[in-house]
Amino acid sequence: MKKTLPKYYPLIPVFAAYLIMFLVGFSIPGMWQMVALLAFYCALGQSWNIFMGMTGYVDFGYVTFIALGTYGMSLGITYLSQYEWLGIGIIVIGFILALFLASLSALLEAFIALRLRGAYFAIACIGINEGLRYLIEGAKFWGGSEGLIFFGALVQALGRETVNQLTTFWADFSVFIIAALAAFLNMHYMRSKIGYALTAVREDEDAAKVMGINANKYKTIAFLTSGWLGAAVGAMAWGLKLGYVYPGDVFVIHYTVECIVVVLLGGAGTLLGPVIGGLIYGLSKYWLAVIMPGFQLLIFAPIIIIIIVVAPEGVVGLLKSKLKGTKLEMFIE
Amino acid sequence: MKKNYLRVLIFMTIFGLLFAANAFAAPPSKLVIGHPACLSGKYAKAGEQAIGGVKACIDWVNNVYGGILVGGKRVPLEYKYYDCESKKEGVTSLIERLITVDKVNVVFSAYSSGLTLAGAPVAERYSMLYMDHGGASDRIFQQGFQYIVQTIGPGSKYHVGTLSMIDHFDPEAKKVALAYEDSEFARMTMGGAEKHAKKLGKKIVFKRTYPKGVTDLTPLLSDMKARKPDIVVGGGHYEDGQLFARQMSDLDINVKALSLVASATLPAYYKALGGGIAEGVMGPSHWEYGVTFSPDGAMKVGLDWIGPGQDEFVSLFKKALGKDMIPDYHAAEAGAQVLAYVKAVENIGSVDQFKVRAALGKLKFMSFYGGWDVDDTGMQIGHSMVDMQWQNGKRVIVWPLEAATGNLIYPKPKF
Amino acid sequence: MIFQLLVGNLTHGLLLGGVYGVATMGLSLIFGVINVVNVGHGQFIMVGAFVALTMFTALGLSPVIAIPVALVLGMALGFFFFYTVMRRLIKAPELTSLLATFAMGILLEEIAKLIFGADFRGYNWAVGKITLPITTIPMSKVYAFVGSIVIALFLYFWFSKTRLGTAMRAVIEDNEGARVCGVNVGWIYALSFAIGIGLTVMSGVLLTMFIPVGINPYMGGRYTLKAFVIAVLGGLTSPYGAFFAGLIFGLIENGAYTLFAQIPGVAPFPLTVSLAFWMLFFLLLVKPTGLLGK
Amino acid sequence: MALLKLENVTKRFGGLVAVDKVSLEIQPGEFIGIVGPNGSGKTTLFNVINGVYRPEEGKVIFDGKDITRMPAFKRTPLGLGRTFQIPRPFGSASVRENVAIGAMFGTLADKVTVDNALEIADRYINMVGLEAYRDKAAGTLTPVEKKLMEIARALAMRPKLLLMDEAMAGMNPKDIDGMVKFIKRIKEEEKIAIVSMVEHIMRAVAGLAERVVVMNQGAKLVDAKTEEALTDPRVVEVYLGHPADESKWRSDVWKEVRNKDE
Repeated sequence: MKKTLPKYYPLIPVFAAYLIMFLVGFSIPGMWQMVALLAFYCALGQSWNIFMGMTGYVDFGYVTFIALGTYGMSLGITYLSQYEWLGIGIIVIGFILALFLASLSALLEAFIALRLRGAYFAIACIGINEGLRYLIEGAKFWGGSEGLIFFGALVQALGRETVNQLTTFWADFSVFIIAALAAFLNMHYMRSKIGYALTAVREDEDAAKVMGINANKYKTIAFLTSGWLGAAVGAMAWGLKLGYVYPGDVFVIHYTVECIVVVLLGGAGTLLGPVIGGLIYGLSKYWLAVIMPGFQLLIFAPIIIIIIVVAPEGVVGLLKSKLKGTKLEMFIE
Repeated sequence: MKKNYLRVLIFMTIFGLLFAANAFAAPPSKLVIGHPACLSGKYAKAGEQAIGGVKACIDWVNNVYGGILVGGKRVPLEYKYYDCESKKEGVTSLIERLITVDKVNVVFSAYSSGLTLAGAPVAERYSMLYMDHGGASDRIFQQGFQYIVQTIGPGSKYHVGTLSMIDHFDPEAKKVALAYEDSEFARMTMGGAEKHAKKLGKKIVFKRTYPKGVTDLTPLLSDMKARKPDIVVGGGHYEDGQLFARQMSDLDINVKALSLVASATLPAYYKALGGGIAEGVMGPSHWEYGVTFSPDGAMKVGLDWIGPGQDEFVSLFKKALGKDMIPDYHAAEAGAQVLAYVKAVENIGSVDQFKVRAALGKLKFMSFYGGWDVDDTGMQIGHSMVDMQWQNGKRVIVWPLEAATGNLIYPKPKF
Repeated sequence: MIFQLLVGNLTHGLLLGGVYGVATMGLSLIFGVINVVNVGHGQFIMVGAFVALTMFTALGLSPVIAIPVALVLGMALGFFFFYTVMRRLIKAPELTSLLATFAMGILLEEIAKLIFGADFRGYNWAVGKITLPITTIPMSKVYAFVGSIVIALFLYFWFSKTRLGTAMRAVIEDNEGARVCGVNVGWIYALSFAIGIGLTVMSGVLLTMFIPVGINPYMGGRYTLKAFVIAVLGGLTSPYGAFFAGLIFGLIENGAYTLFAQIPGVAPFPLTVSLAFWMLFFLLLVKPTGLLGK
Repeated sequence: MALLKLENVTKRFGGLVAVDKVSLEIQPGEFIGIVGPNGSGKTTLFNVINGVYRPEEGKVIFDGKDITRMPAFKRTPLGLGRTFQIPRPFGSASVRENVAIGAMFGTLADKVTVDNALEIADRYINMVGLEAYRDKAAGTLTPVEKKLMEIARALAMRPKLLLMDEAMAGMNPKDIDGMVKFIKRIKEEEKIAIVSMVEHIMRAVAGLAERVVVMNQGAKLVDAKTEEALTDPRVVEVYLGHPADESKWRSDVWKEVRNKDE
């Protein structure tokens, strides 16, 4: 009775969800920014989850990557917009810069992760995040606490029409792409040696080493991937889309908590989890803001606590156990 | 080429539907103000005030004024607001909803320069009039936004009047200390204050910023004490302003004048610090309860007048929030912004975004909030600030002299 | 002049450090015993601040009386949260406990906002000042410091001389071992969580004695981050370590500002904050047992 | 040429000398039993061989290569497999995935794809007779099943030398017999060298090992053919007390096993 699950089937519902979101936003007027918000949460959840789901590390300072991504894009545009011949190239360079900054920080975090575990790791990452924020403000580089405001520069370099479309369509669209890419990479990793290696490391690192697994290498791969994706989201959803950056507005731990909420709502360590979690979180946040402005947090906080206590495995976890043994099982991961 | 085609397609779908809705609609039966307000999160306090101010002025327009005259008939104003949680993601999605789903005629920005900037690209994209009553940074208006108009005065003006006033009463007070919060707004204020102080021939003996969310200013203030300033100007937000005066008192730093932006002008300030510390502290304000702008005053300077009188505004504000709360300048700015919109629409008899924006550009008027006038970029230049001082638990306006409700107590009483 | 400034600031730093120490002991105790980082730590401090404020403004009682009241209220809150939430999360991955404590913090904030509104409040407990040649110190700060020392000493004796205290220390040192030796670990968990929260709420009162203004529902977050740094300095699992680390942190915070202020072209205040976090980071890497650890 | 060669290996923990100048040679395909009482340095020796610890002195040479300073994960692909005294399965992963992990990162690491590895895993799962538990999470197995799974995982690495740490601790006599047969079969089929470490169950060693190394207090006491070693008076003295009284030390073993299981 050989039963090999077709490898990438679990991606189907994920991509389907993104496609539906995209189509809804694209065709129904007034929905675009809302689905962009949903995509933002899904993408963050998905990217964070690669990190957490595969290694078991809780990176409480994940927002550092998003912030550095934002800075990469902002620096690129601010300092290169004067070279007219670069055209749209400044965004490409900004994006590369975002990935570069994220790589530096990911390598630093990977370096800590190789030494610290659990709460110690979480706190160390918070330390990096806050340390970096106040260093930018204190040492006054990258615009210091004055931040960078570059919408004007962008308009000058690329023209008003292009910028309008970039900020309100393409920036959001790329978040969709990043979210889908994150899902694909997550799936790909899970199904490749990286996934097996990290499962082993997560369960018993010393035994894994004896099994021939270079734990540090695989952890670093997961960190880098997760960091890059976070930076990409930051570059697009915060940098390009909003046209400004203040250190105090981007190095905010609260966003990491949102990642965690998204992932936990959907199901930690699963592929579909962040999508479901992102949809639930984003939609309820949006509608609560519309229906009962001012009371979101009061409603949210007890709900989060109840979910943690009652269903720590999240929606997808519940779904998985419900569908166990049915034909649909192979689509849920 | 293919890319262009896609772009056109996107435009067609989104704008086509919108445009169709606007073009074939009958003259509007109501005008809607949309607002991604800050009801929770870090700007909740200012957000509540703004909502009260907007509601109060809409109440006045609908029930006292009789509606806006547009297309030959008077139509009511409506107010649609959501909670952005003081966060940038909330702002963008809610503004789009306001524009496309609720079909609002104008969007008011969220509080703070950052959130105002966050919403600007979406408003621009939909060619939607975007009125800023909470983002005081001058830099917002250097980005080439076409649909943004400011009601709040630019940050750089806040302490200019204060310094002029002290110079007027005591030209010998030369040593100025600047200590501001490290926020966009406060830095603007600091820049303006520094420039003006130099112009007045003052000597800057101390100039420092402190981060948002600071819990202890002792080291900074000790340093400041050592420079023996005559005048201290600074502040930034609410709690740091309280902390500032409290710890100056703890360290026995007695100066001739102390003026703090934002926090010092609020009733909560005196309540929190008590008379021993708050007495004599000053604060610049866009508007204070007690400022006497009146239709007569407006006529004297040749400006149109619109809107409720001061006491009327305060009672409408209390009614709107259902609380016995005195409005502060956040409420007044937001309220005055409603009046500016009404005035501009009536001046041209149209609700077309572009035309209204142009009309706002030309508009000059006066309300309970004071003068209103913007430059080409949309930046507010017509509004001047007042300076208030705590005297026996009351806020007394001490500058400009023509608006003053009492005399300046100078030098400030010792802590 | 710089020397004088430095000494003056260090004096203030030392006094504040004592309060910081007590404000962190609860965090360390909870982490030590049930291995949960209380991300909602600062919000419990906020509760304490409101206790002091309400007692002073509504009942006219001095904050000194608010200290035991806050302890009792805090312990009640601790027991409540332990038996409703934390009990189920002790063996769970830290992901869930981090989020649960965070959610508790938000809940407290929003409830405080419902009750007290979002205004920034304060009270004025005027008990005089002492003027030294180097600086001026209000007596309320001195009382807060003395209060901190008393609490720290009390805890020290409680941990070393009483049965329950010893049991709690045993659980911190070696959970399994304590269980084998007949310690009722479940009860120790509950009690430590409650005492941890009680201490934290109580420290909120001490903090308002030090800084009696700016009290509002959202004031807690900034203290959480400070407490993290201090707890790490103290070795994260040790309440005494946390107390001494608090003293050290207070000194560093105030001293570093004065030194950074001598460098032209930088903003000393954010650099001081930054320094604290980099210190945390390197200490975790180099010596996770804390400055005073083995 | 010897497959594994230890030259004067010494490992200290503070003042304690856990392994004291041990030299040892193992030929390809050989089966060696290492016996010694608790604390005699056997597990430390294993940990030195596969890289969990670095020795303070001496050299570890595997397959002609000096691996003394090589990290553990690099040794495995050279052909060093290992099972643990207390099984260490990757609990949340299925039995099949556990064994596949062995195949993926063992000697075939560079050649094997994930799919190949899963196939290899199936083969060894069948060999140890765990087919029925293939998709079960490894953490839910019984201790004996875990042991079997570990052996399958170690075999899937296709090692040249397999280090078995107390493969039979915690088993009842029937299981031990089964295991002995099974290990014999492995040795013949896979043609690998096996070093099996045991504390008590001499009979099992006696039936399997060609050579026995007896350790005491970190040092090598005896290294000889099984027959000779077991009757060596030094061994009797330090280790067994009375060589004939097998039933007594068997019952001691059981006491220990029960304590562990509880």
